[in-house]
Amino acid sequence: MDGWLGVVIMVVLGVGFAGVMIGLSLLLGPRHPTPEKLAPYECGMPAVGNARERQSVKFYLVAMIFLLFDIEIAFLYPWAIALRDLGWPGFAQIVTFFLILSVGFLYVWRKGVLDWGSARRARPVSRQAA
Amino acid sequence: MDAPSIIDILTPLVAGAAYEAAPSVDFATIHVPAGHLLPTCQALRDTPSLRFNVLLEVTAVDYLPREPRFEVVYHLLSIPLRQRLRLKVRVGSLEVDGTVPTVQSVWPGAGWPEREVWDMFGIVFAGHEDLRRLLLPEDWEGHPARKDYPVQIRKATQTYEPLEVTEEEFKANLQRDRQRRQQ
Amino acid sequence: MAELRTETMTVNMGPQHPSTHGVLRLILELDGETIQSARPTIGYLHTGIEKTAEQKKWQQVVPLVERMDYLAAQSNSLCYVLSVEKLLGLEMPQRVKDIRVLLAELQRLASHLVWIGTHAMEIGAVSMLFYAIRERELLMNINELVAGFRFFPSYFRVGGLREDLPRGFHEAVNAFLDRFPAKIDEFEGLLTKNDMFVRRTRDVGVISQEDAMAWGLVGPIARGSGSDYDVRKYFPYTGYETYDFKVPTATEGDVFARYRVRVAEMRESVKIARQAIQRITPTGAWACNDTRVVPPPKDKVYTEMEALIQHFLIYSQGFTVPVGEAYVPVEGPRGEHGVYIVSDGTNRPWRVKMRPPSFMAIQALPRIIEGGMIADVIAVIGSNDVVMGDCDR
Amino acid sequence: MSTHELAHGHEHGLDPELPLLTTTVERLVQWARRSAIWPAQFGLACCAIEMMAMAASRYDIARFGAEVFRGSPRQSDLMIVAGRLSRKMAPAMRRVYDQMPDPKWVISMGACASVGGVFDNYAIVQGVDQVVPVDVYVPGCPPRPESLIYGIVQLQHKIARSRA
Repeated sequence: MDGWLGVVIMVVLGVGFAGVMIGLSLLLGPRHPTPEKLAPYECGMPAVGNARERQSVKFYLVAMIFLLFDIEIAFLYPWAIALRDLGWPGFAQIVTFFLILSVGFLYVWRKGVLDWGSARRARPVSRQAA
Repeated sequence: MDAPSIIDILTPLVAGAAYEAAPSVDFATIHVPAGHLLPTCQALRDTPSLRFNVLLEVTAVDYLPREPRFEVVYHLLSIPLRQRLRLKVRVGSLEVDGTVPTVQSVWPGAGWPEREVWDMFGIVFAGHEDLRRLLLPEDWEGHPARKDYPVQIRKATQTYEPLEVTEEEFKANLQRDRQRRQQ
Repeated sequence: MAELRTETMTVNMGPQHPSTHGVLRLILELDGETIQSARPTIGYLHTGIEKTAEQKKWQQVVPLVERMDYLAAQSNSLCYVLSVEKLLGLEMPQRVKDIRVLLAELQRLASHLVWIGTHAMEIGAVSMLFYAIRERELLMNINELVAGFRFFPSYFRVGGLREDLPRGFHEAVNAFLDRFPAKIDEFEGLLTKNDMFVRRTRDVGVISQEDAMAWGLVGPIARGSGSDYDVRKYFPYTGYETYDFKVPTATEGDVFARYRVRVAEMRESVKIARQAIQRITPTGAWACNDTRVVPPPKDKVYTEMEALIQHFLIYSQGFTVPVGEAYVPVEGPRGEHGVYIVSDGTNRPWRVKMRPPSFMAIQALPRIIEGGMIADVIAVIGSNDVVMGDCDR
Repeated sequence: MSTHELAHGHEHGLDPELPLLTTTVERLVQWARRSAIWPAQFGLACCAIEMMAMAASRYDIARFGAEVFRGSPRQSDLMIVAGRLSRKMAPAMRRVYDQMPDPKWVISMGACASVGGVFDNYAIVQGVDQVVPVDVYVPGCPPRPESLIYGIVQLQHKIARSRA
């Protein structure tokens, strides 16, 4: 239990600092909610429609793939700490783990999920008349 | 190349057009009848000896007491032949809506300058794709650049707009714009 | 896979936006990040300068015209002054022509510096703004030396200049011209070889030369697509034919080509300015000798009676310009400027119309950005070097 | 927009029921507010270029804590109206002003924003105070960066002596 003091201090400091800042501004800040102020900000224009519009499916796909490979990296941290006593069998396990995931990565790459929007080089030259 | 020689080149190309050279201090200036404006511009751009490939500016001048009151002015530039030309079209105060044809088909760059001339002078260009107000708010009455429009108008500053355009209104606007663009 | 019915998202890049170089509003229809269609709305800075100019006397219109394209104030007043002098039929002494060429070129440098500062900042190189504006401050000092005012010097007047050059003008200009080429190399070092900048600007916002001509974009934009049209070479004015300089062009027509054209233009402007400063004598003729238009020097006004009368007449009644119209084009930093003036023989102009290059650039904007990404809109607006004062007038 | 509505456009008052409000806390709050005023990017015309010059290296506004120019009004407390306000832009400006959180201040930079300047015509609002309540008027066309910094310092004095 001895090493935990540092972590506790860090958490207390972090939460405390954030708490004080937000608390002070909630306490001292004036609050005058008017309908104009609460309207969504549209660069100075009247807001049109609501913000929950249908997003393009590309954004959703990229989010999924990021999540997937991010967790893969997350698995590396505990492995990296325990590298010494895991030795070569540990290394073999992580390599197979990586191979499985890189197959997935290759599939995603070939499927064309990662090329974002129209490939820039193949864009049509601007059309003539309006 | 001065005005008379351009007129000599143009008259055979555009049937029945009565051109008239106007006095000018800088470069050739020609009066063109409104009816023959489009074929003239087509000829000016395409004949190898003229080749005015750039339309620099479309503007208008309001000579109020004089009748015909307005003059629509086109500044043309020919880069290959290094020459300039000013076309002037006389528009009477009664023929303001629709006697001057649009030249968008010859130079696509004429769209906005013509919109601005309508916005400022009220001269309607026949066949213009999208003749709306350009520099002034949509609901502005009157055409400020006319000589009979006061310089300063006493009008309360409109600082309040309805907060939100309803969904249907917006979709209707979008649909209207899309149809107008498809025609 | 069946064709997906995609719903386009409409985004409003409205008048109050950090990177629209002023109050331009763009309604973008997006499919994901690709732009389906763009509809610019302008007029948020419409000032009615042309209507106000019709109420002023000929000499009073100079400050108004300068506030149209506020980044190229000198070249605005230059084309107005040249148009009026052509109507009056005045011929300027050679020294006045050289001073006008010098100050117009320095103004081009100042405008290009603001362009490169804001353009690079919007693409991500924020520190470029501070380097560029620091160099521009030296140019503002020269404006202050000449006319006592940083931004709108109003130093060009109908009939010549406002007064003779001050002491220390030559040293300030030479000091700037000696220091500036090294600064351009520094900017190039930061941007031209910077892979991120090149990746953000190469093949972005491509416009062909025919499109540039069809849409009236004569200027750095057309020169970026291969045309070599430059008003200083094609229709020389105020003695430009006596200077030797090249007109830089590029052929790709994308944002990077326009960037290279403008940076090369800065080097050419330094060359012209260097030739001009050597020709200008510290003191000499600063206006033509037409007494109807040019007021007498101040010291004579205090002593002589006719000078006082002439001074009073010019500044109270103004001078009359013969009936007619004129349009003298000038190569401004954004392309061809020109003030089309119509005179009815009185002491007030009948019509003053400025040919706005930014107006044409924004009209052609949808043609350039459609099909591109939303991040490219920022790069294209920066590369078109749009000034809203010039567009809305 | 009647003048009455304009007058109380934005008070800076704290919650009146606050028991622990002493002059030291109030002075501390005002010191915090005036030392880090974040201007919203509201450049309209020529004054905007002088505003950029003021924010750049020679007339550095960072010495007064106001160099962070926020793009959106949500994160800014000061609106510098830099340039001529046209009638078409007035509603947009009022909306951006409304969407700024309290406490907020307005500097009307330049003659065009303050009184319409050289453009007394149909297109320009003759004075921004018809649209938003203005705290400091900075004269000039365009004002030199030093005079704009002087305007911001005057605003800081105004904040220092205003009731929290």
